[in-house]
Amino acid sequence: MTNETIILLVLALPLLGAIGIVISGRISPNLREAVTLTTAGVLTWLVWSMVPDLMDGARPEISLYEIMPGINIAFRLEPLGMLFAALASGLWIVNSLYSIGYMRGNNESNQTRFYTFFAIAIAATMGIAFAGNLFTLFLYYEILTLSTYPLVSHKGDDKTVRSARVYLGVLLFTSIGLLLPAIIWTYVVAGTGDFTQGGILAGKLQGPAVGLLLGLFVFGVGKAAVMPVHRWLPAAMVAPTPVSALLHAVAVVKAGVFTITKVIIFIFGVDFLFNEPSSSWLLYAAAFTVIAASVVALRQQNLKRLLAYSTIAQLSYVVMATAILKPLAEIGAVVHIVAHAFGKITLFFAAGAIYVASKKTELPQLRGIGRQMPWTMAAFSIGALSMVGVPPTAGFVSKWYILAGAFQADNYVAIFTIIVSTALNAAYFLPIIYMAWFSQPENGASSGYNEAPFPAVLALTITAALTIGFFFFNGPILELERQLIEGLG
Amino acid sequence: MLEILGYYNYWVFALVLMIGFYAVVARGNLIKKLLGLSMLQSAVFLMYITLSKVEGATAPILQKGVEDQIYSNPLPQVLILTAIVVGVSTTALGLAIVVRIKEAYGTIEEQDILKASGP
Amino acid sequence: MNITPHLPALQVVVPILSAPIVLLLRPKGMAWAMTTVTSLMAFCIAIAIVSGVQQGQVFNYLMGSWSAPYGIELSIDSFSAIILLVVTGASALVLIGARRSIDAQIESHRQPFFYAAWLLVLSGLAGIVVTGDAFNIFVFMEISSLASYVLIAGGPDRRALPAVFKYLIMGTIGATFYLIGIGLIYIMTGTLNLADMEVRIHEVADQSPVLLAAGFITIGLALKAAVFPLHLWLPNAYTYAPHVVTAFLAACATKVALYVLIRFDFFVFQQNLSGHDLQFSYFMIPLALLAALVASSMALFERNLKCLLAYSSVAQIGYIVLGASLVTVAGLTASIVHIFNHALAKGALFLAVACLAIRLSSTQLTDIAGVARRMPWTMAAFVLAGLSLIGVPGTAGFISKWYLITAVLAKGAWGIALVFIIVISSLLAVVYIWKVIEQAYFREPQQANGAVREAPLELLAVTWVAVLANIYFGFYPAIPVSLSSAAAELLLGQMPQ
Amino acid sequence: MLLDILSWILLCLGGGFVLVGGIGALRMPNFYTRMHAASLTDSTGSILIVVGVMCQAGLSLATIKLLTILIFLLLTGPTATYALANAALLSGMKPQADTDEGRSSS
Amino acid sequence: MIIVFAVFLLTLLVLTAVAVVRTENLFVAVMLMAIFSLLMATNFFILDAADVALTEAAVGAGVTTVIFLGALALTAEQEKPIVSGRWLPLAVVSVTVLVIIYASFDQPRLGDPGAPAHQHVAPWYLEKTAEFIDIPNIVTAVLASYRGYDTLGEVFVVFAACIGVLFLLSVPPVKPQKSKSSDNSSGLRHHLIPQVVGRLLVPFIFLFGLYVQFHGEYGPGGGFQAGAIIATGIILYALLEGEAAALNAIPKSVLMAMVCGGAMLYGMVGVAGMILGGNFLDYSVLHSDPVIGQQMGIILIEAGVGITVCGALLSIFHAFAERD
Repeated sequence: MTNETIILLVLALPLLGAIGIVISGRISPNLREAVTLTTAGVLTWLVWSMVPDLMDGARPEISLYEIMPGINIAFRLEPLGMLFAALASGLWIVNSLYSIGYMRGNNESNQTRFYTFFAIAIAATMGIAFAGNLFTLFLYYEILTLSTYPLVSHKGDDKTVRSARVYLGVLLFTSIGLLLPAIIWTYVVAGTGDFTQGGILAGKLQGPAVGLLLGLFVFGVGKAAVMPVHRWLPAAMVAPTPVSALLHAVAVVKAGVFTITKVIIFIFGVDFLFNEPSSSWLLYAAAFTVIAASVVALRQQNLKRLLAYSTIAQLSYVVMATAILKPLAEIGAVVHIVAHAFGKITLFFAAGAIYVASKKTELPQLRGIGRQMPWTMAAFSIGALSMVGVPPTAGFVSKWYILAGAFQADNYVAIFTIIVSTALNAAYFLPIIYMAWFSQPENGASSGYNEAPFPAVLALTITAALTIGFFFFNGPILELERQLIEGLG
Repeated sequence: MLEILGYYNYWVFALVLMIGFYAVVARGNLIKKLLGLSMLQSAVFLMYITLSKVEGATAPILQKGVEDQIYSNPLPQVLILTAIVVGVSTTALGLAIVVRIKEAYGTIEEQDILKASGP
Repeated sequence: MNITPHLPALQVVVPILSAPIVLLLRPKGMAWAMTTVTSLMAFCIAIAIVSGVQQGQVFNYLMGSWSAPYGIELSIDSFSAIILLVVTGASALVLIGARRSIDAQIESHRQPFFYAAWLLVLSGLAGIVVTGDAFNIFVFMEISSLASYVLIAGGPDRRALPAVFKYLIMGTIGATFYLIGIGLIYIMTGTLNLADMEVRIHEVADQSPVLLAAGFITIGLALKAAVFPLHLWLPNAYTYAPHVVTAFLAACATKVALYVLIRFDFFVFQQNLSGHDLQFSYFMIPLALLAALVASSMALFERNLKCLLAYSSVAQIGYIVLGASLVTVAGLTASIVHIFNHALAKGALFLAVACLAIRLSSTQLTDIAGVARRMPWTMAAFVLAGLSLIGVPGTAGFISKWYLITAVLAKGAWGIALVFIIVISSLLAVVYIWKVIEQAYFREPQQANGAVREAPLELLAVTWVAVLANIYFGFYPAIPVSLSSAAAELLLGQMPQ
Repeated sequence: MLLDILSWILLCLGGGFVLVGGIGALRMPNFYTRMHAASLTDSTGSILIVVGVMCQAGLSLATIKLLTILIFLLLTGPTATYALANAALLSGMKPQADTDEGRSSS
Repeated sequence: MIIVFAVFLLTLLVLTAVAVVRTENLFVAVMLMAIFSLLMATNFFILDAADVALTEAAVGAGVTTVIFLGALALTAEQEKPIVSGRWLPLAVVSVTVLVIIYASFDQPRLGDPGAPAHQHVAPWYLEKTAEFIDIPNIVTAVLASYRGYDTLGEVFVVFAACIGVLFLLSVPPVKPQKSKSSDNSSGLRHHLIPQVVGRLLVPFIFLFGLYVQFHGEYGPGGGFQAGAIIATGIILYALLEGEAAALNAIPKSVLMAMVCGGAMLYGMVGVAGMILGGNFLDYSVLHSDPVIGQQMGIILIEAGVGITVCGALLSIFHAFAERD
């Protein structure tokens, strides 16, 4: 089985899974769950099977057909895409496991629709990961937006519809409004949109146009939630928790940041941007988002909204890291994608578990919850620590590399932002942990609930273990990154 | 003096065209609009026939006997034969619609119809 | 006698001669059957012609075997081939599903007249596209206009009558202005044949009559094609017409007028008037942008679904005019591709509305509240067609948007401003399509249409064929793109650029 | 030569009659008197003009054609006037006798 | 000298046009429109367009006025005085007039033989008709043979109008049928004189119509004019004898057959040309000797046109007449 056929299989599998889910959904819920899990498992196995070939430098590439002269649907596998695909497929298993527990616990309506669109979203994510040129990336980017819309508007009551409208509005406006012109401008200027090592715009574009094009790209990719276009993320909190987990940790947000990193590395080219004065504004924009989002997160009372704003901050972290334009910082950025995924998904699972078990969503209600739900709160604490960047967790590794990159570029703005944001993270995560474990529940009576349903808790512990495990054996991940970076020189 | 006469036909064409156009645009009554429309078209017929006239020529019907007879241009006349019947057909259809509007709305004044059919 | 040389003539003769036959068919379903068979035959002829054109075969058919400038000559190139495909395809597709919808709206004893008028519209439009003679275009334009007034006035709604009266007045004024334009050109060049006119207009010395002719023809055809300021007849005419008639006319009626406008302007006027291309673009670009913005915003506040889509048609026509007025090969290709793709997208949307309108009492937005649960397939078709209208990748609309933005960007500095306006108006399209989708999926259904069943099978099947065509041409746009770029080269080929 | 003079006289007379008829139609107070004046043009005026033209044309096919036109005019002219008057009477326009005589008799 | 006469008529034309726009009473406006068409016909005759003059008189003045009066009988008689917005259209109109007049200075003067219009296509027709088709009236030759496809389109425009009117007026009138006074339906029953004169005239009108139909090749005439004249004859008969009498003279089904038959005849002549090896509407293949073939073709299609136009105009008249 050559790598090319695997890529096609990986793209087709989730869609087949989606159809399978629709059919089995009619027969019985258990069969549907089984189909979901098996598809996720097979997908992950296929994706992971390509890692060894990639390690020793294989770059499988396949072009399906040509839509317009010079524009074709093509897929090309390189380390960054590989990492993102592996992350997404792996977390899909955990997320399906979790959502079975959550959906059953909360007995949500029309679950088949939920799983089908979930599978389609994963298919779109795979497409984005393996996209060989800007056109294919944009195609799957749009499919991802459209397939997640029914997930966000799952409940269907008036409030969800309004916030789903904000969700879709911002994403569609930015993609059609800014990203499409940017892509077409690249095609017009560079003649091609293929991702090539070292960038295609070097020498073809100079002066302020570079900054403008970069701006179109960064703000065009609404999913990366850089400040002015971040409105959709808190609005998407109305969705059920597994969907928020998908949005924040597994697919949507990661796709946004992944696109920006890929554009910066493979379209602009790191060194081209580095000595281009008009692109330095990106670093300041990202830094501003990090600090502003963290400040807003401080004042949040609702747990899920707090996590949403912390995601916005962490995303701009990654964007800022790539904007430092130094190899070490690039590694830090990519590692942070992985670390943040593990940390944030754990936090969301925990939030979901609390909601399922005790219907609690506001922070003051979490007082003394540690005793009733020890496992959930333990995972929550590990996730929180990873966000802050405390040593035993994954967060520390990525922060370490980003700081090293910042020092290498002696970019004081970046260093200052990292320090301030770490302090802010601590400021809004640690009190929650303290409240959960060490303070008494205010009226002492609400001890009627106990642990969340078993599959949810199982998923929780797996992700928490991953967060810690990543700290110790991050060898293969780093090896992938080194290959990516050595291309940059 | 003859110079002006040469263009007099085109001026009359312009005037009648615009009188017809004014009737269609400014008048509210639907039948008056149709009258204006047929005047508009008649003006165009006048223009075509004016350009078909040749100085000192007769109608394009070949006289057997006379040798050096020059004839005026037959082509615009053919076009106008067709255009007249187009004009009549449009007027007939327009009148049928006006009759139906009268039965549906009870009036053939544009302002009343607009008021009746609401916003 | 092998019929391939006679194809251009057959394309018009077959539908036009079957109109009187249809009129005499009294038994109930016969008129519809005959009309559908005829338009399917016309569609096959069109396909034969298109494949002929693609193999480089040139169709020059001399009517009555009189040589070109003296008799009438039918000439088909790739530009007319693609429009022919749109016209005959739209008619055949809509007719197949139209029987039940027409039975619901028109009494059976009046149906032979209705179907005869339908065939006349089809043959009129095919006649315009096929002919190479200026006055012949006027005659067939009159046939198609008169017959489309009859079709539109067929609806049971009483408001159709004043709407069709306004359409008749503006249509006739447009045709008469076009006639004045041809007259002025005939005075200066002495010929009516388009190809001959293009050659002879070179050495016409004094410019003002030719300029006046250009003015009259452009205004006349703009009236017919509902270009922005002259579009007042379109919204009401399409809203109150019978549902399947709107689907058919929206897909091709205005497109043929645009075809004549583009052919006349690039074939005839670009040669003679030196600065004309600048005049043309300076005059048409603001109109097109205004059309896109104002019409889309008017569509936002529209309560009636068909009226909403009618205004969006005016906006899309603005795009087509914008593409053409860039006066570059890329721009022209973009506008011709958009003619094709918009016909697909808008045809599918109006067919979906026809499916809704059969079951629900009216096409007001309040009526389609919560209808998605009971008519899932219709609404799914509506969503996909809406996405194609917006221009989401993977649909036909995206291809034309891609070409349009590339053409505009290639225009240089102020191209970027144009891009933003295009983008803004396509975002407006997102809003008004989503307004409908939200109404259908999330609102509670009114008690009146509680027990609504799914649309009749054949109309639904036809809608889905249109939607799938949208998606197919979204992924394999080879046919329309190759035809339109060949047409653009042809039209702009002689430009001394 | 004689024919020319004759036709000129006839044409001028005919023209005069038509002129008088026209002025009469304008000046007359009400419908019936005005119609009386107009019918003048219709009958005598047309006869004189057509005969004048026939003299002009001399013996040829055109004269016969002119003759048929004259017969046609003579047939339709008075009938049209009669039909007009009849319709007016039917639709209720009372012929008004002389003003003062009307006063004395009522 | 003729120019002075033309100028007088043209000024009269403009005055009538202004009068039509200004009058409030619609009957007066329609009558003025009839005068306008008659003046237009005379103008055409002065400008050497005999065929067009005949058509304008027969179709423009005759049939249009009848249809307008038919429609007026069903709708209002008095126009409501105009209330708003008079100056803007007036301004637009006057600007356009000035533009057209300005452009007319570059156009060739009336009747100057050097104009390009007379150089290119027209001389060919004048020379070649004698050789190819050998009929004196070139307008009919161009109308029927050289540009036969246009006239086919033309026939189908009339066909479309006839369908349209019948389709629109086949809906039963909404308001209750007013009790019709009997005399109207039975025509001007007790008007003896018009009936006698009418009965005398109608056959001659038919004769003249047929003359115009078959004389088309030699003098001004042809299908359209003949159809219109015959139709006016029957309408006169209908007005005199009452619509019922006219209907049993030529019933509706015959009218429908005439409309469709005429159009099909025209089409079939064209298709016959195609089957016999020539192109569509090629008459020279209809007969061994092409010139006779052309003449045969022209007579056939003129007959087709005449039948269709007569049938269409009559059915339109009946549709309006039976409405009230």
